[in-house]
Amino acid sequence: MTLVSIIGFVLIIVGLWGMLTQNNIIKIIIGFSIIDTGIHLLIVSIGYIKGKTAPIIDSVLLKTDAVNQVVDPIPSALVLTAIVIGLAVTALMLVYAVNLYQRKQSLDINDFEELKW
Amino acid sequence: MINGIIIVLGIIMIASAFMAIYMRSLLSSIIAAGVISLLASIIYLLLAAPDVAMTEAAIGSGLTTVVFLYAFNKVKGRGEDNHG
Amino acid sequence: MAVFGGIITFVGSIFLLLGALGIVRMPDVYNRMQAGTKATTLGILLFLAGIAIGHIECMCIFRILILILFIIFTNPISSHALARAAHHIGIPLTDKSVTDALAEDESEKEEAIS
Amino acid sequence: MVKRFLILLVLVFFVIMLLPLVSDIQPQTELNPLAKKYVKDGPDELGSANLVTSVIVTYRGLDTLGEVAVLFIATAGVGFMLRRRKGSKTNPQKKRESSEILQTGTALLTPLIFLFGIYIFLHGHLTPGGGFQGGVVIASAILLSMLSFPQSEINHKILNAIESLSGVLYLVIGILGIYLAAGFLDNRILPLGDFGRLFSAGAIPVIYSLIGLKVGSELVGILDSMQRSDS
Repeated sequence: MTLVSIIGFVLIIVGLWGMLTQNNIIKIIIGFSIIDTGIHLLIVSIGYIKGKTAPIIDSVLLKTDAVNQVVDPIPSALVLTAIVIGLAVTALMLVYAVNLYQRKQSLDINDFEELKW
Repeated sequence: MINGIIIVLGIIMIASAFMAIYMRSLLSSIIAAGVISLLASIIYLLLAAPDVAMTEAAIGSGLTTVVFLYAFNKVKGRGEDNHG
Repeated sequence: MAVFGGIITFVGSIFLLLGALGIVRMPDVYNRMQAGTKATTLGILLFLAGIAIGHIECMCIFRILILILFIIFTNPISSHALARAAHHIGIPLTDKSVTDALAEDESEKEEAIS
Repeated sequence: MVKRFLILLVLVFFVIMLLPLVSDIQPQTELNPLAKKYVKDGPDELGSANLVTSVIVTYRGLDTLGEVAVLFIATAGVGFMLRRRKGSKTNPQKKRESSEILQTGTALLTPLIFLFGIYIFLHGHLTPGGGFQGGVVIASAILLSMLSFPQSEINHKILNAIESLSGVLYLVIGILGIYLAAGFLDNRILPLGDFGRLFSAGAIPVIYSLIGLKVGSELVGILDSMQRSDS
């Protein structure tokens, strides 16, 4: 258990708590984006190796000795694409929230009770 | 040294996560959610992932906040109080 | 050379500290914004110049010049836009202020139109 | 009260489920075998100095294709939900004119930020950055000019043309890889060149520029459809 993974874990829990307790739809989406950031921190912390540098081979870092000096590039690549997708999905959710607001003039999740049993 | 910086950043991030959930004003919680992303980009830089740090700084704290603000602008109080 | 650069960097960081102090200390939004912008612009410029002088062997002086140029462009413009928006939504000035030139200017413009 | 209790129960279950996964993350001292292979063979095989780029564009190129597809579908969803109703007027409320300082500054800064975005995605195989970051920087340049000139309109035909053309070219280069090189999205259809130069690493700069244009135009599309308010 590393330091950054603890931060990511706490952010996931806090975001989930916010999503479940809040009533405002935009607050729920904010909770979702907090969970997003927490998961990204968790994934990046898996690839980190203490005391090594970024996986970019320049004049300081030689090609032959790179294996002993760089961190894992795969989690960076995964998180890079996940962040861009996160923006698009957040925008889509916000557009749905705006549409719901235009139907009922309200953002409270308890006002949308068509499917409530 | 790096551990100390990460601890301080983590405490601020968790505090702003609680602020983002429990602030009365919706605008303040949007700004607090942007702060979380900005601090996360510093942590990525400390974890030797500069590509991810660039993306998070540009998207997480820039464009996501702008998209939230556009949506907030469309739903904000028309007559009644919707700031809660 | 390294000592000289270090001194300039230290002066820059003092300006940054004073700017942060001004944000806490000043009475209203506009004063705080002015402290935050003026002091931090000078502070960052001195900080970057100190780094360029202290590490003169790394050939990064041109990049730092470009950075300085960008900060000179963007920092005052963003602060101006923020202050104008704050004035537009009606955040009041502090009691001790004497004139409100932007409000006078806008009312003059409206009179000219009507 | 019952709701609070249920929420707490859900959270406790979630923590119990997630905690073993998180506590398994130990501070590592060595790369795992897959990453070791990528780091050892990547620079000689693909000629890219930034290993993250070689993982995104070539080794995991199919994932990136799927990601671009998800981005396209999300953009299409935003555009569909916010489409302009027939007969509704465009921009009924009058917006406040921005000040002269802001307009001059925007006119100075927008080309520079644009140039910076193009620099980022052209140098994606040498320095940190790449198509996604460059596209985001271009989108923020257009956002700046959208905010300071609120009356202006974006030409949707050019935007759609850039977006679909770069998507099609990306796929065509990917399929060319099957015939001329080892597999789908292989970058060795062009000569690898000298290591560390701008024109090196085969097709990686071309592919990343196409991804940058596509991501940039899609994000501009999202921002533009969120800005136009017809309600």
